[in-house]
Amino acid sequence: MNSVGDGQLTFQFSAAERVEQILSQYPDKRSATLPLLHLAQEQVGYLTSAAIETVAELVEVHPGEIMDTVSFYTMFYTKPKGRNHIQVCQTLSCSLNGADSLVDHISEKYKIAPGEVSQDGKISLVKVECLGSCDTAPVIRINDSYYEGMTVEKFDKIVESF
Amino acid sequence: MATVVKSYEPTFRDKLYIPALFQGLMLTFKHMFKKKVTIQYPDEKHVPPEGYRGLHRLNKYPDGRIRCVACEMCAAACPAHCIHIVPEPSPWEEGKERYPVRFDIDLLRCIFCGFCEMACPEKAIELTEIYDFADYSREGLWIDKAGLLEIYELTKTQNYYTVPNDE
Amino acid sequence: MDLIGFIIICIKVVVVFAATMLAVMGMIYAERRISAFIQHRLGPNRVGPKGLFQPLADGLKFLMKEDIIPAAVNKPLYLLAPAMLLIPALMTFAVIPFGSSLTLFGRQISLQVADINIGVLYILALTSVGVYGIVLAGWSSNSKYPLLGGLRSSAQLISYELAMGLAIVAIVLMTGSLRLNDIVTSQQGHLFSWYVFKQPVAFLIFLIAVYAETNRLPFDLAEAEQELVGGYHTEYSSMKFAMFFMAEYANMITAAALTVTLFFGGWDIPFVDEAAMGNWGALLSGIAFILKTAFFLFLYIWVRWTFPRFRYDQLMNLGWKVMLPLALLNIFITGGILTIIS
Amino acid sequence: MPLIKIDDREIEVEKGITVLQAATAEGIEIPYYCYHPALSIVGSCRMCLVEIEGMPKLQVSCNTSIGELPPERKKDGKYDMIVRTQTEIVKRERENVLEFLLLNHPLDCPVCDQAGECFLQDYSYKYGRAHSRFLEEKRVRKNEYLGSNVIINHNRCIMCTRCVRFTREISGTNELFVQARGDNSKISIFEDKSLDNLLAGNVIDICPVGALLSTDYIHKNRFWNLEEKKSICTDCSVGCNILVYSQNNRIFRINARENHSVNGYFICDIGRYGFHRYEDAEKVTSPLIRSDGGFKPISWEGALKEIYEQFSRSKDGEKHQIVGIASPFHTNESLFMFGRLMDNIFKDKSIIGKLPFIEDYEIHFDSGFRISKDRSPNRQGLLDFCLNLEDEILQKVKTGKVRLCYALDDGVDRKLDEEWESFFKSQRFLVVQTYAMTPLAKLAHLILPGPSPMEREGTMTNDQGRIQWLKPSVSLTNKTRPDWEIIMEFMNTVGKRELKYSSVNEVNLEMGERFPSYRGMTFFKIGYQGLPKKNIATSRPSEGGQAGNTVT
Repeated sequence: MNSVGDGQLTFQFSAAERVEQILSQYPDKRSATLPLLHLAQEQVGYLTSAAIETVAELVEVHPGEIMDTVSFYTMFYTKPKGRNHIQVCQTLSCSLNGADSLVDHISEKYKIAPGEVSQDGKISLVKVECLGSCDTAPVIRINDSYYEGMTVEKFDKIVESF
Repeated sequence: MATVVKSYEPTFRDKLYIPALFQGLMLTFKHMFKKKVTIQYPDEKHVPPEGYRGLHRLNKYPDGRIRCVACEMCAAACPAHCIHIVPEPSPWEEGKERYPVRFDIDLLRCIFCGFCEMACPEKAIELTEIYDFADYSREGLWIDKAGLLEIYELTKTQNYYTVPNDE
Repeated sequence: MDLIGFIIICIKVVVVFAATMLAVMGMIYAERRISAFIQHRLGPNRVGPKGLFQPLADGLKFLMKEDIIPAAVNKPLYLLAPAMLLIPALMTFAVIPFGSSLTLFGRQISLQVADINIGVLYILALTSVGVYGIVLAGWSSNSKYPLLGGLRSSAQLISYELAMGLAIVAIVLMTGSLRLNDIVTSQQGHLFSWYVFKQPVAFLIFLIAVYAETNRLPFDLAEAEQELVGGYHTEYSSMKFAMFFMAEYANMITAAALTVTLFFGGWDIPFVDEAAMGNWGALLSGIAFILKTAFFLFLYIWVRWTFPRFRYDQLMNLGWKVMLPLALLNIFITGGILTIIS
Repeated sequence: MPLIKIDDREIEVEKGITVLQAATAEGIEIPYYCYHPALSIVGSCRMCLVEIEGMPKLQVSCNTSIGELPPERKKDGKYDMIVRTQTEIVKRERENVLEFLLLNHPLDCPVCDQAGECFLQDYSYKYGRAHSRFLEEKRVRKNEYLGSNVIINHNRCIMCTRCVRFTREISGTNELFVQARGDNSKISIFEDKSLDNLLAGNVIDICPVGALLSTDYIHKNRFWNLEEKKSICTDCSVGCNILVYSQNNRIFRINARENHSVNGYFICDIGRYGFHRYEDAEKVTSPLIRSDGGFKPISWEGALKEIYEQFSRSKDGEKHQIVGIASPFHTNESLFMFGRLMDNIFKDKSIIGKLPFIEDYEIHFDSGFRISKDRSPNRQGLLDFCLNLEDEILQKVKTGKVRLCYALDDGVDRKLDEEWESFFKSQRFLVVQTYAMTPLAKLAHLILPGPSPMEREGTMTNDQGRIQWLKPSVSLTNKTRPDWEIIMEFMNTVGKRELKYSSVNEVNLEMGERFPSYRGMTFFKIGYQGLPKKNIATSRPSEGGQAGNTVT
């Protein structure tokens, strides 16, 4: 069973004009699904079921279909993620250059397994497929920034800067 | 009209019959001293040949759970329609989700062909080499699940499947 | 006849009767065991040592069985028939000498119940009466199979009694007496004085006829389980059935004893003068008689489990076309030779 | 009309239909899983791939519609499309598709309830390859409850999404969706919204494999043990067509039967699980007569004798009134006989009424599927055959007269209110024809055992005026008799008639004779799909050659 339940019953887009603008961009309302979902996720950090229902209403499809979409893409989160969301690339070149040891290190440091959020809600860690920077492997992404040519030491240093 | 076919013309000696009689007598006399084939049944037991198909049993897993999943393939394969199964969702969490609450075999109907054994996908039903299960009543030859499991307990050291049990 | 003589006769009767009945039991056991051996089986071996008490168990079982009298039977005759069969079978034994004479307390006791001078006739008469039992059983049962069995039996009797009687006539011619003791005495001496050597054809005819007389295989057409479901005793059960059974065996014992008496020197032991040995001689002669009889009893069983049953027409053919002419011829030749010798 | 060629057959088809539809209509088998005639087309299972001339790759036949080509571009000079379903490449692709579908599918047919009616089994056997080249571990997931009556076994699911489309397009309730993608995808529900709509049971029917299972039927029996009977549902006046599966006179499940004039492909859960009501009911299996506050069994002869004594002789010299209570739960044949009894035999002495109709809320689904407000199956038939029906019978029945009442019971769904209870209690002699100990039966003086709805045979007229065949799915037990036969015995006993109908067909024929709108509606003619009633006004039919000494 999918878990979108979070207790939040209503959702309101804070930037209503942005919603209008996105909707006006497409001839078919359905097409606005992805941008609207991204917008909703930016607002809360993840997609609540209320947000999904709001989007469904806006694009005039069933919430189930929106849920199809949300669960299809890995960039949409239906659970809260940490304030600092760490994505570690584990595709071939990164993997060969020590992405695994990086994951082990982070797991040990924050006592979280890949896919989990630390108890204080600060850190979340996921393993992802290619981040598109294979020449500077291994690569991690913290929130929206890329950090290339990572090593354990380098990671610790970056984290300290937060 | 019957046709008379004379394949052999008896000689004078044959017609006397007396020598032939003696020959016959000598033959039976010789047989009197041959080895006896009688098996003194309750004291001595007959050992059936390999592949003998006798009384059925229901196998269990090492942890004591019944192997049968009540798929009724045996009942479907049975040419004598002697197997009666009542399936139900199994009470245990792990493992097969279905098991028989009742598993009855009418031994009077059974022809011991072994099709049930062949049809069983779980190697749950098996024909043992037990051949002496006579009873005084018809009801007594209606063997139920408890009875079949009991037979397994009696014979669990043996594996009667001709193909080796691969699990 | 004095009192002691009467008592002695009574004792002899009891002894002979008891011995016959015992022999019947023994025969039942022997029949089952020997037939089993011939068929590679063990036979009865669980009641008593080696299964020796099996006949007792059988008898007990017969006693326990429900005594069924079918509604359609002619009751008096139906009840009489088994006795009619059994009693003559036992009576025949009265005239058969089973040993030379004992001398006890100065009294000569011949080992024979009744030494009558027409012993041979007596035997022929009684065996014929026995057949009435079978015919009556078959008729009074008021049922198809028993009736057929009874009819076959009477037909068989007529066919074979003739041959048997004529075979004995040859012996009687040679002995010149109908008394069985005389016949035995005339065979004393050396081995070849036995009539089996002097009258081999008569012996053969007699032996075959005797098988037919006692309704034993290969001449048990009156019973013929396969065709007649047991023949004349189909409708009988319990002890009445057992009486037929006993009668059959008693008949066999009598017939065997008779064969021994007529052709094998009776109680005679070749080359031994029993009279000279006194009581020991009598004892030995008794044992010799029993052994000889036992051999013929064994032969009965042996033959039964060797040969198949005759067909009815074969039986008639053999009786009328072979045995009877042969017996007549034998009498002519015997008579001729005796005339020439004397 | 386009002319196409499938394999070696030339077929002329409607423009716009799909290749799969054309082939199926022609009897050419193309295997499919995700296609369902009532649902939208997704073409996701890839099982229906066929070779179409002029197209470089194999095409999904369920989603390829047939158009008309201009004359100069026609294939072979005359065909608009040439389809091949049996070529080597098609066969090979079917094998491959099946191998993919079976990658994660467990080999648990022995415990699967679908076994025997499973398309995966059938097609694997027919089109599949014997061995899988998949060496890895199969993905294993736990069973989940989708709703109170539906379990999903994720391992068996082949992601045809029939069920998802069903909830979107037919029930409109949208509980189901496909979660995640690829290997991780599965049918899922929102946590707060379980699959509990009134059509939920249909997803079990339409699932081509054993993934969606009914809690009601799971692990109860094997498909091949069951006897299939075509009948109609009697839980509301729509009269959905159903298939009843039973073994040894016990019903195990009910599935929908296709009938485009009535229910399409689906039935509601009320009808699907409704049969359990009759299992739980306290059955009446023999005529019962009131004695010492309870009931004791009596023979049929005894019961009829009692009826004769009560109904044909007036005690105390009073004029008596006979009240007939008809029931919209009975078949047309029984109601016809009942109407005849009341109108022609008791004549003016009788008054015929009914209990208030059982009404619930009407349910409409966007797809057109409906559950009628009228929860009695044969209101139309009741109105057709009981012409003098008094709506306000409680008021009409005058007090003080000797009253004899013969009531056909509505069955286990009927609850009596106080007013009606006192009405029945005031009857001098109450005969109730029923199959269970209902509140009404408990008031009776004499109970006649009739068949339960699953045992009844006859025709029913639904609220659209369509006459359909109600077929018994289990046979009568013990001393119960068909309803029409009991009423016939009643007529013979009380009315001194000599009616000798030996089967319900004969009653049906007689009914057609007397009621023109039902003329010719024999079982043979209406078949399994039913026929609309003829629109002829009904006038009162009279009984020919009445016996004069009926009621004294």
